[in-house]
Amino acid sequence: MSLLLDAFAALLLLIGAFFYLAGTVGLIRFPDALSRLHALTKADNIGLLSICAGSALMAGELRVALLLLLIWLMALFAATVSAHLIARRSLRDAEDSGADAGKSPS
Amino acid sequence: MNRLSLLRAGIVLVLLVLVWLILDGLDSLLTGLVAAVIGASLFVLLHVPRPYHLRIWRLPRFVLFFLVESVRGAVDVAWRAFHPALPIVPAMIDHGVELPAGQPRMLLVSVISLLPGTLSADLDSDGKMLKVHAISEDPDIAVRTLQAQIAYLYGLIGTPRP
Amino acid sequence: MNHPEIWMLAAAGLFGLGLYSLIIARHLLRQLIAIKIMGSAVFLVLVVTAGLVDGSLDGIAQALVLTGIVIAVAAIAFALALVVSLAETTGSISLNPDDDDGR
Amino acid sequence: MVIDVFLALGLVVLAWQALIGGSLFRGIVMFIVFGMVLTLAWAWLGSPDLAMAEAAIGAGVTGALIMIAYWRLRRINAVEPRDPSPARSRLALVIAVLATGLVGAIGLAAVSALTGDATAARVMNETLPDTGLGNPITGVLIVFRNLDTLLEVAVVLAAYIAARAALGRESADLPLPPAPDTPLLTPLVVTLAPLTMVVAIYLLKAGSQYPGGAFQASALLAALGVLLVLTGRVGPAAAANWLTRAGLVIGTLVFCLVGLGMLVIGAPLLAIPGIWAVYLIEAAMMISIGLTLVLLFAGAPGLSGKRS
Repeated sequence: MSLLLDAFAALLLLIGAFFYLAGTVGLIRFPDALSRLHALTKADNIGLLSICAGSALMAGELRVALLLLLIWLMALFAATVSAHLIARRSLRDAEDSGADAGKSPS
Repeated sequence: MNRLSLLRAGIVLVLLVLVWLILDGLDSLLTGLVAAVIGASLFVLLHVPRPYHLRIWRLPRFVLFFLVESVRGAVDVAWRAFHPALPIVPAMIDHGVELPAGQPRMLLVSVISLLPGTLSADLDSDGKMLKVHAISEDPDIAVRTLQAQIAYLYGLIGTPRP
Repeated sequence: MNHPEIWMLAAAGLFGLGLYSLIIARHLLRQLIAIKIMGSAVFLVLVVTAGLVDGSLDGIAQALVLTGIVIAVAAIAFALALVVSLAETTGSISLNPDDDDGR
Repeated sequence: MVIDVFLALGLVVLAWQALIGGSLFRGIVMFIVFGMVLTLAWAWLGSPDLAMAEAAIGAGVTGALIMIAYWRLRRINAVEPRDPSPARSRLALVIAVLATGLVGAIGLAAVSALTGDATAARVMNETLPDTGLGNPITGVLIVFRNLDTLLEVAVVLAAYIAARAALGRESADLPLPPAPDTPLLTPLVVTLAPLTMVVAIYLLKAGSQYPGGAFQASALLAALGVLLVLTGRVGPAAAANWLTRAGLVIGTLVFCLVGLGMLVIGAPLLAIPGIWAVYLIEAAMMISIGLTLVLLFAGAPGLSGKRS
């Protein structure tokens, strides 16, 4: 039973690591600032969720699990708001300089 | 301060005590109460009264929607990142915002970035038009679905469908 | 802490980089960043040389460095106020503006 | 071993990126990233207290202060200095290499001379339980070496007074960037402010037994203040009211009063009468340092309810 739980926790940690890797690969490969933000927000959100869930399973204590949930929610909040502010800034900078960032050729 | 604001401050107080319990356990509840009271008074000082409120019994439905969609979003973006041909077609769409100012609108702007293929790029100063950056097909439907879910969560419409 | 030598080398590198930049940089903000990084190198040396006591890091060294971090931010804040006021009165962000067009 | 090398090398590369070449703005961003990696390094070396202080003060508050100064300098429109000549760099290179060698040699010699016989720290660890504290760092700061800490609070206050004097009366308050006009900010502030407050008080309380304490808590309060100033919820005021003045000095004042009070009842100067005094002093320090940092960021003598 405990072995099964540990295996499940380890699996969650691995999944989390995979999504962080995917987010970073996207950050490097995607063509412009706005597309890169897609990779960072979405992949890292689920990456952190899996890692928090895995750690909570390993801790096996309700308080620690709730603490990890709180950490995830705060990180989520910070990530989405800052992604929005960065996207906004890069969009307005692009407008100011006359170029169009992150737009498909219309 | 009207009764709704008072009720809200009370809810914030309870939530903050809960946060304290998560952080510190039961050891020094009195300090926690003092901290929560200070935090709640900060809320009273800063908050702007709003005419709507979150329907707590509708929260599980929203959380489920959010979890499923954000996992889909992450898988989608991971697939695109690892795909040799890098299949992303960036596009910018404008989308009208029907949600009122405050929490519902903040929720829309934050959560839209976690759904598959959409990212909130800019909200104009009166909050009526949201620029959404998309890397996949049908971003309109995603925004509309999310708006309906949030409106339902806050009791602004009677059904969670657009 | 199994490999204090690695951290000592890193601290030496940080100190050298900071000093180099402090000498060559003209922009006062860059020079302040250089001083901050040299300070961080010194903090690393302090904590790592103190080493482990009964299995955990030396508490006295940690407390001193904690004090140092707070003093450093106060000093930087004061220095930034000086830089801004210098720029307001002389219109220059360098200590030796005469060099600027000395080519 | 791998992680040690990775973190140490990362620090050196980031310092290089922050200091040499590239635009100044990029340098500042790299410096903030350097602070974050240094945070990881402290945590890895086994000091969560230093990690927290570095994240909040070293990277966070210092980064915010340098950024706002950068923005103000751009607005003043002063002459940006040019890059130096290579002749000067060569001499600098020699000096820097010598300094690197010196620090490295001293550091390696010190490490090889380590006997693990740190008497002071051992004595401290043995007497710590008598104070009722569980966190040795708080023990050193408030009980064993509290004269240092008292002087530190005084130095922070002095730095604030000196900064105000440097800015002079005519520039009573410095410009601030306009608050971003996004409707997102009010809900953000309303959500984060109460939570930050509770976490700051928790850090203060936890600091007696676990990592945390007045400095980390004050940095959180300062971060909250910076957020309120940047979003326009709190604005600079031309003069400090009595509340602001009281907040600035309360840390030094309470520390001195407790310390001198011990003389009156016949105990040694700055002896700490009990754990309640530790909490009292730490709370006062948290308020003073947090407020000082916010005022230094706002660049004004006081704060008012709302920015016009």
